[in-house]
Amino acid sequence: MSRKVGIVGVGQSAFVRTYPGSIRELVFESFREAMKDSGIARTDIDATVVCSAPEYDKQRSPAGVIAEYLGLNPQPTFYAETLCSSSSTGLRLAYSLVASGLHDVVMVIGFQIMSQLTSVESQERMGRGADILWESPFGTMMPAYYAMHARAHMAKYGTTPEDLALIRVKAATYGQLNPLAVYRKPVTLDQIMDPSSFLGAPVAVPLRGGDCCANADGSSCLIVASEEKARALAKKPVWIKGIGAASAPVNLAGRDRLYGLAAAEEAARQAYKMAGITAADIDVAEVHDCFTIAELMAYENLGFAKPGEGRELIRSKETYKEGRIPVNVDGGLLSKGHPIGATGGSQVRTIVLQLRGEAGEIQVKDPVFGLVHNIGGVGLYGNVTILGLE
Amino acid sequence: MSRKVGIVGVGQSAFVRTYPGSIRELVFESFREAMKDSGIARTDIDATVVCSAPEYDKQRSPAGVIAEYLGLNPQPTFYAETLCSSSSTGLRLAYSLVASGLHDVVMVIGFQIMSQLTSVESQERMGRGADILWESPFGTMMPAYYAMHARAHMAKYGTTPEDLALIRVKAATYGQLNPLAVYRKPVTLDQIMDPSSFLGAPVAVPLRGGDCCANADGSSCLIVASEEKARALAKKPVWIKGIGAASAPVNLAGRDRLYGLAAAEEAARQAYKMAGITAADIDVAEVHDCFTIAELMAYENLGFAKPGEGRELIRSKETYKEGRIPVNVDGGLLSKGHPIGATGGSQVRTIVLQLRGEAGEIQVKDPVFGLVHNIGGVGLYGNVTILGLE
Amino acid sequence: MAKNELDTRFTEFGTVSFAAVTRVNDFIGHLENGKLMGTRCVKCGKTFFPPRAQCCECLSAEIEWFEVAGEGKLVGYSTLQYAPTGFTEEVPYTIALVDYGDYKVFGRIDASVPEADLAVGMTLKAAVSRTSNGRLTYVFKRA
Amino acid sequence: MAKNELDTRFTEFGTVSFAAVTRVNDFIGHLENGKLMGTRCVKCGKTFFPPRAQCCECLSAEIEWFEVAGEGKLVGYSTLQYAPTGFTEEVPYTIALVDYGDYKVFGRIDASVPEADLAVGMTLKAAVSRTSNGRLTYVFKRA
Ligand SMILES: [Zn+2]
Ligand SMILES: [Zn+2]
Repeated sequence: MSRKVGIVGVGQSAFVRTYPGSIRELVFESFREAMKDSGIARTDIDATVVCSAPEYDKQRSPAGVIAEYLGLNPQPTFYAETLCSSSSTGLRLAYSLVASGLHDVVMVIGFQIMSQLTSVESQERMGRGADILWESPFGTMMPAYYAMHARAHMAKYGTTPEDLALIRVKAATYGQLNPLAVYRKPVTLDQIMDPSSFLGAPVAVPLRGGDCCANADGSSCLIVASEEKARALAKKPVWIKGIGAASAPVNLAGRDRLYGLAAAEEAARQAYKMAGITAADIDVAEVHDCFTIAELMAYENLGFAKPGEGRELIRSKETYKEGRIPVNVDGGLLSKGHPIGATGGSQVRTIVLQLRGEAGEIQVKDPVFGLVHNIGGVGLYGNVTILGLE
Repeated sequence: MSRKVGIVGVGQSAFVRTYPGSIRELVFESFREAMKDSGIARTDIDATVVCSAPEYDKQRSPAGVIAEYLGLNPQPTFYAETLCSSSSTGLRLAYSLVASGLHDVVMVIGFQIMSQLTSVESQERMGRGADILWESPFGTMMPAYYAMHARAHMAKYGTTPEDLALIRVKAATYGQLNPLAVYRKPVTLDQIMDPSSFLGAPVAVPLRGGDCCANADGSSCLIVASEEKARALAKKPVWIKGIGAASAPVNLAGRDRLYGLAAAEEAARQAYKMAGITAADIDVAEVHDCFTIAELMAYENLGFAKPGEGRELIRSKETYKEGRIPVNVDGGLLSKGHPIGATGGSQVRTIVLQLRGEAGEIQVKDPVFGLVHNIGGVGLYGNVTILGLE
Repeated sequence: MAKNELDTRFTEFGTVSFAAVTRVNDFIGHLENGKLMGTRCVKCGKTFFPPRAQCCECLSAEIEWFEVAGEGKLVGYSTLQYAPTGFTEEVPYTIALVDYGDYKVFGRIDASVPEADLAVGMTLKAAVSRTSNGRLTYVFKRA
Repeated sequence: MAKNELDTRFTEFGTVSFAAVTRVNDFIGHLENGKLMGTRCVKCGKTFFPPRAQCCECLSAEIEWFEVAGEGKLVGYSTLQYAPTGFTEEVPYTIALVDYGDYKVFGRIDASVPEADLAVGMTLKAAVSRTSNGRLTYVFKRA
């Protein structure tokens, strides 16, 4: 029906606690890598999508200052946002801008600098990320929302805190290998199960420190192109085979269940349908593990495990690199850190490198299809993207 | 090449100084009108694009709460922003989402509530809309930037303050007829030329009160659809014939001229090319008259007048309803007010009503092509959309 | 309506207020009268909690209030050991979702219910209450 | 780098500061030494004002500083009768764009130049200065 769209360049900055520069300078780091990766000229870029979670730094309308800094005028640029899945939304828009014929090459920039706000300013903004009328006045936080999901999952399926801890142990196994990750230390099950340790201390019961990813500063950059351009530009283009998106009510009062994310499930359904494949065809995946429970729910929402059997997958190590369906073998958000707007782009970059066979120490064997699962808010915005070779 | 895309429903709230409700409730007002206008069912809407200028109200990530309120889950929703042209950007994205085949029906919501911030909060945010590193520290404001353009235009072409005042007089002529406008009083040339009057008092020399539009609260809603759906749904679909977008450096230091907006000119070039027509084919236009000088520059950037001859167009009243090229005969931003994110959608609504022959008192005779010119920032984001019958 | 005539009762809701104005400000009046209320569309009968001023189902803006009464079932909950700015003095507290059948209600568990007594599926009832800083809210108590 | 080690000199720039950290913080050091400076890419020679730490032309991050010297031409200007929060005590003041050929500079006209003396096309020169509240800035003066 519409034009085939490929990814021809990927880049990511180091994810760090505190980037010593402005957003435009941080974005440049991943821009440079993506430009060098693609080998294209700046003037080949027809449009730029700039993605972040809003209000974590002080520059309003960042698309303008970033396009200027990267020398991307007079090409159009705009800002797109779905909280933590902003750059997956950006990729979907880039896909549509190319598939529609409006553009041939579109760049997707994701970024976040949270370190320049004071902790109080940052918390105040997080409060206003929920529904400011009906949720924020209760003193809600992301860990607590996900903890409610963990509680519901445990009640329905018998999932245990140990199961969740095993996901963090896996993340740390690979995070140690990722030079761009913010957290590169090993983590043991004992550490997370010990309430007196930093990793075991309760944050929002039943989630502990080790169940939560850390804030970070970082940027990511993707370059997508029409089939014709992709074949001309890229040694080994990676194709967007399926790209699904869905939403759920912000307020949990509008949800029909807490033991899974309906928006993720719906986005996956769309992506599989568009790609013409099933979960069994996925060779490597990046899922949105902002909290350990989020990865566990992803296993089930994406069809890697049947409902309630996600814990079997991690217990049997089937989501390790050598397993049936390797998940987050770059360390995931739990190890890389979560520079909100940059996260989706970083996930896509990992899958692109895997499909090209350029993933180094974490390379899985001959993958053909890879999947990215990127969630905004608490299952508010669900995005699933399937990439493939041919 | 790609699928034809039509507009099948339009809605706008009244533009008011202070809306006595939340953003979701304000958005509902235009949503209801667009739904009734289109006659479609809520479940026909495949995706929603939510547009505003950032940080003028306290709800972060508004797409989520608005989609929930309108009952638009589980369909995808996201936020798009280019300051004052956000809803034109939203329309362009809706076009691409439909033309690419990802969706059949997409809704574009634009809104702004500025009245719930204190004046100090609002000014602080306006300051941060410019480049916070290299412009904001000098104490810049929108009227002053546009005044710099007015000064440059006057120096290059001999344009006078009277010429600018004539544009406000025209706006007020039609604003009186618009029940949704915030400013509905007549304005005379004498008032603007009298420095002791409110309308004549200098704001940023050479611009006076009468040269500036007012803030407002308001919302707009557009429903776009694929050709198949549009023909099935709409009595008289209006088609998106051309849709151009461009950017310019934020900092004026990066611009090659101040007597016109390069991004508007480039966006117009793209839109005319895509539509296969020229400026002479346009029968009615809505241009971004946030300041009188902006409308004058638009005449020239859009090709309605040769460079430097914009003032002839207004002096000869050729942009009045009976003239050669009627511009802003709904009162424009100068009379309607400028609820930033809602403005582009309101402009598109006016042109759609004109093309359908439903514009009432301001109906121009048998228009075939209409144009919308919507600018974000000070010529930072340029958007030109051409609509037509068949 | 001039700015100073705005009905800003909503600022009285919750430990910290983030929003001043909605078209369902009467929610606050009902809380003051000891009632937790949602809205129902007069035209199509759809119920809304949190309350809404307009109905997305049938596009009507004519709503009536109903009381959140009877018992609901606990769907999920979590006790916070850290809290956002403005809430830190209340830690620990427990947020929860309770299912009333036709609608669900998100809020806090009353401090009178120990965390150890909570279990998914148990019955609870909502009651109007005051926050630790004396402002209007509602909580879930033992049914 | 820990948060408290951040180079936040940029907060010293302008009447009101909106941003603390950039990779061209040395701009402030140069202002302190009385010099208004931009950057030039060592690899490809492109000049940047405002200064940049990285070159979008050739992707290099190796830059050197150059002084904004000589005369420029006034491209456009406006005198503000109203001002944003934090600047109201300085009203009226005039913002302007000045063209140096290879680059342009945006800033303020020095208060010593009356508005009536200004005209598009006239020559001006930039000079380091202090704001009315004693902070670092630069202004355009008669050439
Ligand atoms: Zn109803
Ligand atoms: Zn260079």
